[in-house]
Amino acid sequence: MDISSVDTSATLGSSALHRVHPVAKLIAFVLALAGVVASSNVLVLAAVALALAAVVVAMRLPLRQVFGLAAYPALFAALFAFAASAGPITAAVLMLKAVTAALTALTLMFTTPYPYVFAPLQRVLPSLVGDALLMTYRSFFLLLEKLQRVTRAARLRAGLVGRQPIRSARAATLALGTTMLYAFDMSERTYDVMTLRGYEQRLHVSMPASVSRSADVLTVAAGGALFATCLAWQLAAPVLVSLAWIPAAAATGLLVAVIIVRRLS
Amino acid sequence: MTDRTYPAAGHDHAHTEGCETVVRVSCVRHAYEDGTNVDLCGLEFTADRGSRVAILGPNGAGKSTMLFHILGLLSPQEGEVRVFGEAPSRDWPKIRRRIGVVLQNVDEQLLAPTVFDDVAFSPRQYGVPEAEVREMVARALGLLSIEQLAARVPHNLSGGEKRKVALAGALVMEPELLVLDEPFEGLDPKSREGLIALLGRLSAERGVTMIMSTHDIDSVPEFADYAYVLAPGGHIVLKGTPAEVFARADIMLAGNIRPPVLAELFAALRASDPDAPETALTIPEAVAALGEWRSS
Amino acid sequence: MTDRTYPAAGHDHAHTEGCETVVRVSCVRHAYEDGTNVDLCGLEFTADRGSRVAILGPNGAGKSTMLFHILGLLSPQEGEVRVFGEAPSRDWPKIRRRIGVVLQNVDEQLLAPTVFDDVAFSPRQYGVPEAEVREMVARALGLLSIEQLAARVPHNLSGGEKRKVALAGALVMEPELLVLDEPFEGLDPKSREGLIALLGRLSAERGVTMIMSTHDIDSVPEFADYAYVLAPGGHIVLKGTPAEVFARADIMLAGNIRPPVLAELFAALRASDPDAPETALTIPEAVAALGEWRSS
Amino acid sequence: MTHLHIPDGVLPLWLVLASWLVTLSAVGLAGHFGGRRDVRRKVPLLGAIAALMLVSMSSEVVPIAYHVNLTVLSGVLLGPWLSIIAAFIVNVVLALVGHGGVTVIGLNTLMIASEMLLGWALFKGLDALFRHRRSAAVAGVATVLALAITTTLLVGIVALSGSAATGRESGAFDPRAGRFGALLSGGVVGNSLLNPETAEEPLPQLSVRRFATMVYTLGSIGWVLEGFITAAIIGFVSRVRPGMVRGRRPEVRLVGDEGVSH
Repeated sequence: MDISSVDTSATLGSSALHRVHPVAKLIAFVLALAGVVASSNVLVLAAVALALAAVVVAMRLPLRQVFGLAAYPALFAALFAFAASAGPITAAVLMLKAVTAALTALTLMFTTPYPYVFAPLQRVLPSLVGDALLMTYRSFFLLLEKLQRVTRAARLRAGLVGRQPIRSARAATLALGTTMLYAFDMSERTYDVMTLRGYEQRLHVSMPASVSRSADVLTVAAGGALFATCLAWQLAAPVLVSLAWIPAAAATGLLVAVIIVRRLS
Repeated sequence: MTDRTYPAAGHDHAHTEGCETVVRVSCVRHAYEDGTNVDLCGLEFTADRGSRVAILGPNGAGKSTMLFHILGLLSPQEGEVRVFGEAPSRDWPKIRRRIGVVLQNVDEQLLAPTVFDDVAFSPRQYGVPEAEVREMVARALGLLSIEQLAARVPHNLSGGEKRKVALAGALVMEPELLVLDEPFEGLDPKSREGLIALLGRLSAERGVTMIMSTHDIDSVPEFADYAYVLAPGGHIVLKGTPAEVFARADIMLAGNIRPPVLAELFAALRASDPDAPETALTIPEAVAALGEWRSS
Repeated sequence: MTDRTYPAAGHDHAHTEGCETVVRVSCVRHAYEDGTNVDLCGLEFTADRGSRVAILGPNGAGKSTMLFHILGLLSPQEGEVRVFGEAPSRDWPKIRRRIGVVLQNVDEQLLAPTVFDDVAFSPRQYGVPEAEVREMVARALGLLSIEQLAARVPHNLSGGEKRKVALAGALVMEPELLVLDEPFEGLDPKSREGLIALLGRLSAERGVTMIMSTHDIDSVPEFADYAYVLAPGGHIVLKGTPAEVFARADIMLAGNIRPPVLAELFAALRASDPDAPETALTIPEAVAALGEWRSS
Repeated sequence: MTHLHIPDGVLPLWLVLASWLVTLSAVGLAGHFGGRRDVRRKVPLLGAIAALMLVSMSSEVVPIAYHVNLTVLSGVLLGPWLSIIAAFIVNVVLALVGHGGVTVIGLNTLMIASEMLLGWALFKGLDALFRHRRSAAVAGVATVLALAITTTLLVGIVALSGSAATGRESGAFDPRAGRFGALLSGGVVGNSLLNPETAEEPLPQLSVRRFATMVYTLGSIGWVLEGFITAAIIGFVSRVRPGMVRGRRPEVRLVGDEGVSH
């Protein structure tokens, strides 16, 4: 799990999707996710996954990281499928659902700095929970860096000895313990700073202004289209099942086109 | 230096009243649980309105303990601390709007998820209307010339940028007192010069009082009007203008504190030749003093 | 300086072979993810056996990048790094026993719950028998005169004490190469002098090679035989003995690097009086040179 | 692996909804009771410990692709109310990077929170029983027990959801019958590729035994590893900062660069 690469892409990237207003992306994300959860047609799910893959490629997001993270839940879905002795198609549906749902979340997270994703959530949560959510993300990077530095020092002091898993684990545990002490001290220092800077109510995140209204509308519409497709095949399955190849083929075509355009440009 | 304390209420940003004492630390003792004792005693510590005061001393001498007492994060077991006439450990909320702070670990002081929101943190907590907040933030970012960072996330800024953001967050309320712990740490030479100039302007034009701890002793004459020297254990061994303080290289060395190179040089010269000139603290002054000494 | 590289295997602590090159960094370029480029180019960097080499430069000039390449923590995208004839980023396990390291933030390098265990960390990781470990630790603690700290918890020590413990941990394996990032940071003058003396002894008596990065330019002549100066961006602009390097105050200023105060003083003196003496880099030398100049 | 990152679309709707309901009420209560006083201290503490859990999850401790979760350790440090909040926060962040589904944040939160709460209770009880003399060993035992119990809880939930656990569409519209599927019975499976008449798969039945065998074998390795690591860290911390594991305010705090404490 690599939260930093997600964050680097979100905060330093500059694709067209990066410039869409966060709220528009959030709405599109919820719509697409609802569609994925509702759908049970393997070809429709594949269509959604391919369409999202086309977006990822078109926006030049880091492919290895996005697809690596998206593939991870397939492991757990496979576990469930195995336990249920599901047939190949049911197993495929289970895994595709898990992967496609993850892909919707990742497309959002790779293009939107976290404060804007968490802010709407923070506003409806109790202040302790919402502020701690934002604080967690801030702290994550400080602690990750600390752990990396401590581990690096351990490595230089022969902490991670090749072919000595027990000694390496011992060193890694000490590094984790040191990081934990730091986390504790850091929270105390943060408390001091909050006192000094007058923390009394909740944290506040100001949303950026919209760059292009039409891009925002287009994004929501795309999310809506994915949702509508999933829903249509669910509600009118007897009629549409035999036509499920259409969205799948369309999405494949889109992905191929995007790849060609990217290669050429 | 008068004994008048600053009236607690109704400050009006009029900075012309001469030398009010904004901060006073009188012989505070602090015993830490592990047995370490810090005795901020010896000479009294005071900071007058509009002055830039440096607290010098080696690591472990009690510089941070002193700052923490001034900020009310520690409360004195003995002795007295007064900031704007109040006891900060008890009445911090009364005076906090008038004080901007940047501590050492700047990373951990950026509380909000974006630079803009972080600089806006204090005014929003104090209930300043949003339109005004935006103006204040723009002004603070402008002072440090970091407007272009507004939308950035703090964790991928460089160390120097983080320090500037923290400073903007401290300046946003236009404080009358700035407390800075090692303010020049991690800045490249150019940013360092810029910051020294900015602090000089704030003190000269707006009468902002500054208390800065530092171990960068050589550059104290560039950025401080007044200096206190702590010896290990917290004892205040010297106070005065940088020139006065550094003329006593002997006391500093005795207290295991390294004096600036020029101060050490002149002290050594005087030891070898009683006619050697008084300590000069900048290169041009030193050249002039040595030239005169040669031709005398 | 010969081009001979040190044989990779079978070192025998015989340090009499003259000037073998222990470390060589040839025009390494490093592009960081955020777009920063560090070009350790210009002049080649080498460190000979038994020499104490200082890497100087302002914050952000690439001192740490250089050290990280030497320690194999970064691998060169272009150019070549050789330590004991090996590429450290690839063959670190082959050479790590011969290298002791103390990085800047000592807090992050103290891993164990007591000072004793911390110093014993490396030998234990290498599987050295416990009886021998005890002897090695006692020796290392003795070198730094911190035997009395053995049972303490490292996290509760002062900054200076922590640095000494980290050094003991780096010296415990009796390394042939010591890499120290800002080794004097946080030390009071007395400890600083002690450390400089210890490092001098290690280099003179045991032929330990040392690479030290520092921004404490004034004291370089006291602890280094050789110095490299990096300008921002990593360009190596000067190399030579401290006297050679600091005679070029002009190049340093052009590279946004502050020369030592004494170098600047003597340059200014010479500018005002052509008879002024050559740059002296330590206080006693300076006193002597100035005395002579006066009586001439 | 000590807990499963349950993905989206695997569990029946009723289970998903019910767990959201329980989780949101628990988080609401925790936000209320946990934030009654001293919020200023709790926000950074929660942030630090939740972040520490995420950091530990994102780094390999033993070079065998196993990551720790530090749930029990965090439970001990945070106490019950803050544990619930930390579990929720951790799962929100995890879900957004694809580790565990977004719709099942509720259920995943309940799993992690119960691990933290159980770990906290077991550690506190056993540690008092042994008069704080065996803190490290106690932490190890508490960890293994807590993880074993919560794994059983997971198996129980899966058993409870029965065949519906794989008939994902429970409660969804069944186009062939023209009605909505029953919430508590087997759902609709419309996985047929092209033709609904020919390519029908039989309704899959989840084998609780098979599921249990898998999670217990895979899981028990994880419990023991996590137990050892938790024990080691608690041992380390109780030597360096005894107050931290006893739930007192840390009496030692670094002030700036001075290495002194108060």
